[in-house]
Amino acid sequence: MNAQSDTVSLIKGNEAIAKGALAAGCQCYFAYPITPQSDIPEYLSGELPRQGGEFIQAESEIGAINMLLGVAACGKRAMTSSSSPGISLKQEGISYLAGSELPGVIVNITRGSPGLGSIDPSQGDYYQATRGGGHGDYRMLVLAPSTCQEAYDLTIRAFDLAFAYRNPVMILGDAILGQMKEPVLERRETVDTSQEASEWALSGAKDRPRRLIKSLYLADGALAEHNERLQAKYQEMHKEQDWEEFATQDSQVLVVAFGSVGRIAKSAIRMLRGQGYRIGLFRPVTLYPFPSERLRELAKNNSLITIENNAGQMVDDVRLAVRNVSDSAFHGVMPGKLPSAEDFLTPILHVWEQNSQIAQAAER
Amino acid sequence: MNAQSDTVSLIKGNEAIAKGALAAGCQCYFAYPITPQSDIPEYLSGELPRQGGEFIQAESEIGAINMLLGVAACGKRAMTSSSSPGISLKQEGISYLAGSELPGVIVNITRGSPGLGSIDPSQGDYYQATRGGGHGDYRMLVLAPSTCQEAYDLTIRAFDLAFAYRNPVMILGDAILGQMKEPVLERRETVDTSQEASEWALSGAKDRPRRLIKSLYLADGALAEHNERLQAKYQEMHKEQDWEEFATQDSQVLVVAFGSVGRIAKSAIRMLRGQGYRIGLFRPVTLYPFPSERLRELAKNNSLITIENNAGQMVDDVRLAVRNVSDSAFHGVMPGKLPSAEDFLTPILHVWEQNSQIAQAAER
Amino acid sequence: MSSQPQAEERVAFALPLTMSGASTHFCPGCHHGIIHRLMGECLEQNGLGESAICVGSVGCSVFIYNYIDVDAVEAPHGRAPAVATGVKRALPDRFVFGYQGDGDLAAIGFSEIMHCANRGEDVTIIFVNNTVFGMTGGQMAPTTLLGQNTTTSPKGRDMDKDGAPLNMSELIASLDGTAYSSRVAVNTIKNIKQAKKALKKAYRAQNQKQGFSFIEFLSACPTNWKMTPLQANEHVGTTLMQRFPLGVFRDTVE
Amino acid sequence: MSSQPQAEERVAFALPLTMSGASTHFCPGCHHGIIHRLMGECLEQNGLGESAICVGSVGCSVFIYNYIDVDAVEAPHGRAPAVATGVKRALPDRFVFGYQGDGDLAAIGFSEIMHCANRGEDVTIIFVNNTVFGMTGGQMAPTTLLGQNTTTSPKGRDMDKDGAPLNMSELIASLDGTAYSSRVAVNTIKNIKQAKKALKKAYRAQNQKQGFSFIEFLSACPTNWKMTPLQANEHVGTTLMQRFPLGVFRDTVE
Amino acid sequence: MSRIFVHEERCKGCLLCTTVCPEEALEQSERFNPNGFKVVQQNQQSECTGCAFCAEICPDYAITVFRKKKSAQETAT
Amino acid sequence: MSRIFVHEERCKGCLLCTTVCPEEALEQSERFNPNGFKVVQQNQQSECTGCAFCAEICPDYAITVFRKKKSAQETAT
Amino acid sequence: MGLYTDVIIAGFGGQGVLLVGNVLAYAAMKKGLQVTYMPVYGVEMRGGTANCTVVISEQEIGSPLVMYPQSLIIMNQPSLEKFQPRLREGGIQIVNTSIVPHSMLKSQTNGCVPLPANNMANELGNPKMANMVVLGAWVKATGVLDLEEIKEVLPLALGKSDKRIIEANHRAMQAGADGVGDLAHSGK
Amino acid sequence: MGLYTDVIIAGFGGQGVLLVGNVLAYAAMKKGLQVTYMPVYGVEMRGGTANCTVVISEQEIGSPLVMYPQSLIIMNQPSLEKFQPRLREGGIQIVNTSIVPHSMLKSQTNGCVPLPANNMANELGNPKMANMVVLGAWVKATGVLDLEEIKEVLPLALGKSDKRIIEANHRAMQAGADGVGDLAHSGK
Ligand SMILES: Cc1ncc(C[n+]2csc(CCOP(=O)(O)OP(=O)(O)O)c2C)c(N)n1
Ligand SMILES: Cc1ncc(C[n+]2csc(CCOP(=O)(O)OP(=O)(O)O)c2C)c(N)n1
Ligand code: SF4
Ligand code: SF4
Ligand code: SF4
Ligand code: SF4
Ligand code: SF4
Ligand code: SF4
Ligand SMILES: [Mg+2]
Ligand SMILES: [Mg+2]
Repeated sequence: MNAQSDTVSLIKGNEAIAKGALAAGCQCYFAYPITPQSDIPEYLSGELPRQGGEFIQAESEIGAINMLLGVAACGKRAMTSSSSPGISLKQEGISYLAGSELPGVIVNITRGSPGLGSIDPSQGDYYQATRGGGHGDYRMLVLAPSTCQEAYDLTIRAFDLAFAYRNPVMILGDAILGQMKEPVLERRETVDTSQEASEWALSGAKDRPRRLIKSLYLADGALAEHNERLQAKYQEMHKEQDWEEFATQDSQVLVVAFGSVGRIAKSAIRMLRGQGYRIGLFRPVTLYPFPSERLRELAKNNSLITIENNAGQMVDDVRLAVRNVSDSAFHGVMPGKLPSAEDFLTPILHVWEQNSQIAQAAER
Repeated sequence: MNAQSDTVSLIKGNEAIAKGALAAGCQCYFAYPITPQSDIPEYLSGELPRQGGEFIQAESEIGAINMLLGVAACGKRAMTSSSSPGISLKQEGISYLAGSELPGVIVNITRGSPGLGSIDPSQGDYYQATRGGGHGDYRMLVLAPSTCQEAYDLTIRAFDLAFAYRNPVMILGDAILGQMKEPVLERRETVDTSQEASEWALSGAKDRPRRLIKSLYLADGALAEHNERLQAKYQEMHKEQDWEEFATQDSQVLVVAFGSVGRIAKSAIRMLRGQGYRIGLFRPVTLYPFPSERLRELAKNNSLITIENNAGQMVDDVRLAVRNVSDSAFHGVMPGKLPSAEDFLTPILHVWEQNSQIAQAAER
Repeated sequence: MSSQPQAEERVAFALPLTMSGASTHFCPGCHHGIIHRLMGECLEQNGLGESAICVGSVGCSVFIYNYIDVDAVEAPHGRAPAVATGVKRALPDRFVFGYQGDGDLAAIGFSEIMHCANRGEDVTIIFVNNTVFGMTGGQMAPTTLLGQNTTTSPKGRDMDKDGAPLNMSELIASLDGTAYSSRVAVNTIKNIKQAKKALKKAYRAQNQKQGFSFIEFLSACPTNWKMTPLQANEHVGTTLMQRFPLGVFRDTVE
Repeated sequence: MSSQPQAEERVAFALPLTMSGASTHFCPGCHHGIIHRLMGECLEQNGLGESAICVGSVGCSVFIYNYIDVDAVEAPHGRAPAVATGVKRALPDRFVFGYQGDGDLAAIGFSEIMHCANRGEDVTIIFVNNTVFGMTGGQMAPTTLLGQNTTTSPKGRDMDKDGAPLNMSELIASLDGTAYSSRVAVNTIKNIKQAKKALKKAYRAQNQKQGFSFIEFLSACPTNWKMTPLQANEHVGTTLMQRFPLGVFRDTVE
Repeated sequence: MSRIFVHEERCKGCLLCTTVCPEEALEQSERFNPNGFKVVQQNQQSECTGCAFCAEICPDYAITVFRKKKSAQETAT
Repeated sequence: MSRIFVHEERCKGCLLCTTVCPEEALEQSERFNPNGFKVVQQNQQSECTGCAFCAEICPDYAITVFRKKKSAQETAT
Repeated sequence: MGLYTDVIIAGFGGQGVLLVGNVLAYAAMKKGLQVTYMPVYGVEMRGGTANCTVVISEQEIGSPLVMYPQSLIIMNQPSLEKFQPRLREGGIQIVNTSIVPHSMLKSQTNGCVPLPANNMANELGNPKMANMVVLGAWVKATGVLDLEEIKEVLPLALGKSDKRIIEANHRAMQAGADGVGDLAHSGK
Repeated sequence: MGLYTDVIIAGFGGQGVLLVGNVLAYAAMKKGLQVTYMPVYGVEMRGGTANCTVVISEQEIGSPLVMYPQSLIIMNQPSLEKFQPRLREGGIQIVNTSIVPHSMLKSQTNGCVPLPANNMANELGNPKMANMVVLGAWVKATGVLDLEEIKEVLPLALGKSDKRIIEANHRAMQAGADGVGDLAHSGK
C-alpha cells in the first residue's frame, strides 16, 4: 500500500464512510434512501460513477442487498447502507450472503425504534447485528466506530475483513456518528484488489471448470457439514477482536460502552476522574467478535457497568464474557432520548459505591 | 369457555396449529407458501372461508405480515406463518407490530439455514425469535411446542397472550413438529372475543373520538417514553414463564432443551436413567420470557448441559439465567443433521462425569 | 376584519369537519395540503367520516392523521396497500383508503400496490406523485423525469442507468382487479374540480364493491425541485403533465 | 442398438456442450427440462458458454446449475433480477441470464423483475410460467387461471377474492427499459422452434446492450395439474394459451 | 360585496391563491407572521366575488371566504 | 435409414416424444427402468427419418438421433 | 416401562410407505396407545426415496425419530442399504424381495422376513398393494397390533371407504401375514 | 486539561445556525484543535427549529453533545427557552434581540450579550447575515478563536469564494465583534 497526498477534511460520519468505501476500492454501491444515512447514497451517487464505479438507487432495501449479492458473487467490492427498518428488510439477504460465503459491507446508521420510531440515535439494533436478525446460525463481523475518523478507517477494514473471511461485515453506527462532523484524515491508498477473489469468483467459465455459488445444501448431512465449516470460520474470526481502553491502568470501576455512547461515557469518566474517582472505559470496537478475553481480564480488578442507548443488549455479551468472574450493572438510555455524559454520572457512582462497600467488607 | 364435542384426531403439527388458530377464533390468515409449513395455508385455504374467515395467499411474506397488521389494527384475531427465510422477510413488519402494540400470531416452522439451506429441522432461529430479528428493543412472546397437542394448545394460548399484551406472539417450531403426526385432542370451545379490543381498535370514528395506531414518536422524548412503556410491558410478561420438568426430583445433571430437541432429549434421559444415571430435563416452553428463575433454582443442585439443534443460541439465555450460580455445557447438532437421542448420550455423560469429579473433590 | 360570518354573510368556504384544522408541517406551496383537503371534503360530502379508516404511509404525508380526523393506522413504508387489504378484510363494510407518495408506492411498495389492485381489493389508494422522495431530502423516485436533478441523480436521471419514469396509473389500469384509475392535478381550479370528481368516483367504486380504485395526483414539491411555490405549481402544468397526462385510464364504475 | 454413431451415421441430435448431461430431477413430462435444453443450445450456438453467468432462482428449477454447465449463482426466492443486476454491473461484458418460475417472478419477486426491466438492465430473464408453485406442492400462483384448483385455491381461483392471472409479458413490454418481451411454448415442435428464435433474439438484445430482454415460457406441470404428461402437454395448447397468447409484445432489437 | 379572511398564522406566503383569483384581489403583504412567512392580503382596490378559488387552492387552509347572502346581495344591488 | 437411441435410464415414460414423431415410430414398451418408469422404444414396423423431433421435445434428453449421412443415404436409395 | 415398539418404513416415493405408517399410527391411536408418525422425504418431486418412522408406546413418547429401530419395512434397495445396518439386535425386518435382491439381506439378521410383496400383490390383482402385504407381515411378525385393529382404521387412513378397495387391501394384508409363518423360518 | 470550549447555536431553520457551527468547526480544525460539530434538526421540512453543538478542545473530544454548554448563540425565542436554563454558571450567551424579547433574558446571566443581529445585518445590506453578526460577537466574547482565523475558513464553509459576499460577511462579523465591547457591559 502506498499513501499519497493524505488530506484532512471536516466531514460527517456518513461521508467518512462513503469516502472510506471509495478508498477501499468499493466498485458498486446500492441503496434505498433513509434518514439518517442518506448522505451516503447522495455522496456516492456523484462520486462513485466519477471513479468508474456503479451506483444504483435500488427500488428497495431488498433490491439493494441482492444486487450486492450479485456483485459479491463476482468477487468485486460492494457496499449497501440503510437504517434500522431498512436493515430489517435486508435480513434474508444477509443470511444468504453468509450462507453463500459472500463478502460485502452493510452499513446500519440506526434510528429510534421499534417500528417507524424516530430519527433519534439508538443502539437498539445491537442484537440484530451481532446475533443474526436473519435466519440461521450465521454471524457477521460487526464494527462500531465512535468517531468520524474511525468510521473512515473501519470502513476500509470492513472491506478487507469481508474478503479475508468471505463473509458480510456490518458497520454499526447511529445518528450521532452519521450526522456529526469531525476532521478526518483520508489516506489515498492505491490498493490492488483485482486478484483477491480470483480463486472463487464468477467470471464466466473460460479456461477453467465452471463455478457455483449457493447456500442450498440438500444432500444428507451436507448442510450440517457446511454449518460446521461456517462455525469454524466464525471461531477463526475471534482473532479480530478489537477494543479501546481508556484510563484502565488504575481503574476500579469500568464502564463498558460502544459507539457514540462509548465516547460520551469518556466525557463522564473525565468529569469523575476530575473528582478523584478511578473509573475506566472499555469500548468494544468489534461487537462481533466481542472482545471477551480482555474484558474478563479487566473484570478481575473492576466492577462493571454497561451503558447503552437501548434497553440492554450488549450487556448480555458483557455478562456472558465475565460470567465466571463477576457480573455487570446496566444503565440504559431509551432510544428517543439523547444520551448525555451528565446522566451517566449517578449510575456510575452507584457502582463505585457498591464496589467500595464490597472492598470495605473484604477488608473487615 | 364451554367445551363441546371434543375430538381426538391424528394430525400433523402444522395442522394442529391451523386447527388451534380456528379454535382460538382466528378470523384472518395470510401467508406465502414455504416448506415445511405449507400444510398450514393449505388447510386454512379451505377451512377458514368455510367458517366465515378470510384467507389470502399473499404476494409475499412482507405482504402477509402487513395484511396481518391491518387486521390487528381493527382488533381482530389474525395469524401468519412461514419458515426461516420467509420469517426474515417479516422482521420489519414484526418490529412495526411491536412498536404499534398490535396483537398477532406469527408461526415459524423453521428449516435448515442460513440462506436457502435445506428443509431439515433446525433451531437456528432462536436468536431471531427471542432477541428481535427486527430493529429496536421490542420483544415478542415466543412459545415452543414439542408435541402436536402442545402445538394446538399453545396456538390458542398465543392468541390470548397477543391480545392480553397487545403484542405479537411467535410460535417457534421446526420441521419435526410441523411434519410429525400425533393424536391431538381438539377442544371446540366457543370463545367470544368480539369485545376484547373494543377499547382501542379501529372501527370508524362513530360516536367516539377517532383512534390512531402508529409507531412514530417524534416529539422530544416521546419515543423514549414509549419505549419505557414497552419495557414495562415486557417486564410484565415475565409472569408468563412456562416450562416442563422431567425427572428433576433427584437429578444431578440437567439437560436444558426446547421444542423437538426437548422431547428427543427425554428419550436420551430415559435410556440413561435405565442405566442408573440421575439425569433430568428442563424444557422451556416460553422462550421469551425465558424461565430463568426456576432454572436458576435447579442449577443449585444440578450441573447443566444445554442441547440445541444449532450452533448454540439458547445456551446464552441459560448461562445468563444461572450466571451467578453456575454455568452450562453445550452440545449442538448442526442444522442439516437430524438430532438423535443416541447422539446426546456421550455429551450428557461427559457432564455427569465432570459433576462426579467435582462432587468427589468437594468431599475430599 | 372578522374571522366569523357577519350578518348577511354565509361561509362560502370552510374546512370540512373531517379535517382537524391543525396547521400543516408542509413546505410553502406543497400540494399535499390541497390533496388532503380534497380528500377530507369528499369524505364529508359522501358521509364517510364515521366509517372511514385511513391507512397512512411514510413520506412527507406521514402526519396525515394530524389533519384528517378519522380512524387511522400507520403502514410501514410502501405497505399501505397490504395494510389496507387487512383492514378491509377485517371490516368489509368500512370505507378504507390509503395515501402514498411515489417513493412509497412505486419504489419500495411496488409489489404491494400492484397485487392489491390485481386482487381487486375494495379499497381506494390516493397516490401523490411529486417525482421525488420528498421527506428524505429529494432523492430520485421511480417517477422522476428524465434529466431531472435530484440528490441521488446529480447529473439528472439517466435513461441508460436509471430507466424511465413509471406511469403508475396506466400500469394499474391494465390490471383486471382495477375498477377505476385516473390521473389528476391540483395546480389550477379546473384541475382541482376534476380531481374532486375523480375522488368521488373512486369512493363510489369502493362503496359499491366494484374493486380497486386509484387516483394519481401530480403534486408540486417546491423544496426538492428547488423552485418557488409559484414556479413549482406552474411546472406541474408545463412539464409533469407531458410525461404524466391527466385522464381516466380505467373506469368500470356503474 | 448402439448409442454411438456407426459408419455412415452422423448425430442429428445431441446435448449441447453447455449442458452437463446429468439426469434431471423433474417429474415425467415437466417442461422445465425442455426449456433448460433450449437455453443451453442457444448459449452454445451463440458461443456464450464461456462468458455466461447464470442466476438461478428458487422453485423446481433450483438445480439449474446441475444441468447447465456455466458459472452460476443462486438468488434468494424472487430476487434473481436484482442479483443479475449486480452481476451485470460488476461484469458488464459477461452474458447474464436469470431463470425464474411464476411464483418466484410474479409473486414475491414482482417488484424486482419490474424495476430491473424498467431500468433497462442488459440481462435476459427466462420466465417459466406453469401457473402454480411447483416446488412447494402446487399452491396458487399469480398466473393461476381463474377456476383452477390448487392446494391453496381448493375451490378454484376466484376472481373476487384472488384476482385474475397476471400477464407478465405484456406488463413488462409496457416498460421503456424493455428491449424484447415475448411469450412462447414448448408443447409442439413448431412452438419449440419459435421459442428458440425468441431466445436468440433475447440473447442478441443483451449482447448489443439494447436493454432488458424477457421470454415467458408456458410450461406444463403434470404433477400439480394432476394430469398425465400427455394431458398436461395438451392443456398448454388448449387452455393456457387462451389466457396467455403466444407472441412478441415488444421488440426494439435491431 | 363578499370578502375573505386570511388566517395569517397559517399562511405560508406561497402565493398560489394569487394565481387563481379572477379579481386579482390578493397580493403579498409586507407582514411576517410568527413563522417568518410573508402573508397575503386582499388588496384595497379589488372586489371579491366570493368565488372561493383562493381557498380551494390554498394548501394551508388559511383562507375563509364569506359570501354575502343572496337576499342581502340583491338588496345591495 | 436413420435411427434413434433411447437412453433408457433417463427416460421417464412421459410419451411426449410419441406425440411429435411424424412416422409414429415411437411407442411405450413394457420395460421398467431402475427408476420404475416404463421406457419408450421405436416400434418395429416404422421408419425413422432422423428428423429429431422426438429428441427436441424430450424433457429428459433421453434420445439421441443418428441420421444416415447424405452420401450413404443417396447410395442406399 | 410398558409396551414400546418402533418401525421405519422405507421405499421409493409412490410405493405407499407413508400410507403404511399412517395406518399403523391410526391403529395404535385407536387402541389407546401413544403414537408418533414422522415422515421424511427428499425434495425431489418424484422418484425420490421416502421413509417414515412410527413409534408406538404405552408411555409418553420422546423422540419421534429413531436411530436404531426395532423393526423395519424395506421396500427398495437404497432403503435396505441405509437402514439394515441400523436395525437393533434381534429386530424384525420385512423386506420386499420383489425389488430387493435376496443376496443383500444380512445373513445374521434374525427376524428377517423376505416377501416378494409386488408379486404377491400382483397375484391379488393389483401390484400397488405391495405395501399392504408388508404391512400385514409386520403386524404378524411383531404382534404389537393385531390385524383386525388395522383393518378397522384402514378407511380412515385411506380417506376412502369404497368397499371393494378395502376388501382387496384386507386380502393383501392377510397374504402378508400368512407369508410370515412360512417364510420366517425358511427365510434365512 | 488544556483548552476546552463548547457552544450550542440555535434558531429557526433558515437562520443559518448550522453554517455558524460549521465555520467555527473549520476554524478550530485549521488551528490544529480537536473539534466536533453536531447538528440536530426536527423532521419538519421548513420552519422548524435547528441547532448544532460545536465542541473545541486541545484534548480528544468525548461527547459531541453537550447538556450544559459553556456558551450559547440564540437566534430565536424557542431556542432561548430551551437552552438558556442549561447555560453553565458564568457562561457566555449571544442573543439575537431583533427577534428575542429583551425581557426574556435571565438577569443573573453574566456573559449575556444581547445584539439586534437582524437589524445590524440589515444595516449592512443583507438581513440574512444576522448569523455572521452573532458569530463575530461569539468569537470576540469567548476569545477562543480570533476573527482572522474565522475569516480564513469562511470560503471553505460557505463553499463559495465570491469576493463581495465574503467581504460583506467579514463586515457583519466585525460589527458583531464590535458590538460586544459596548453591549457586554451595559448588557444586563
Ligand atoms: C423501510 C424504509 N425504507 C426507507 C425509509 C425512509 N423513507 C421515508 S419516506 C421515504 C420516501 C418518501 O418519498 P415519497 O413516498 O415520494 O413521499 P413524499 O415525501 O415525496 O411525499 C423514504 C425512502 C423508511 N422509512 N422505511
Ligand atoms: C423467502 C421464501 N419464501 C418462500 C420460499 C418457498 N418457495 C420455494 S420455491 C417457491 C415457489 C415455486 O414456484 P415457482 O416460482 O412458480 O416455480 P416452479 O416450482 O413452479 O417452477 C416457494 C414459494 C422460499 N424458498 N423463500
Ligand atoms: S419536501 Fe416537498 S413534498 Fe415534502 S412537504 Fe416539502 S414541498 Fe411538500
Ligand atoms: S412439480 Fe411441476 S414444475 Fe416441478 S418438476 Fe414436477 S412437473 Fe415440473
Ligand atoms: S374568493 Fe374569489 S374573488 Fe374573492 S379573493 Fe378569493 S379568489 Fe378572489
Ligand atoms: S395560498 Fe394560502 S398559504 Fe399560500 S399565500 Fe395564499 S393564503 Fe397564504
Ligand atoms: S427422429 Fe423423427 S422420425 Fe425418428 S423417431 Fe424421432 S421423431 Fe420419429
Ligand atoms: S419424451 Fe423422453 S422421457 Fe418422455 S417418453 Fe420419450 S424418451 Fe422417454
Ligand atoms: Mg414523492
Ligand atoms: Mg411455477
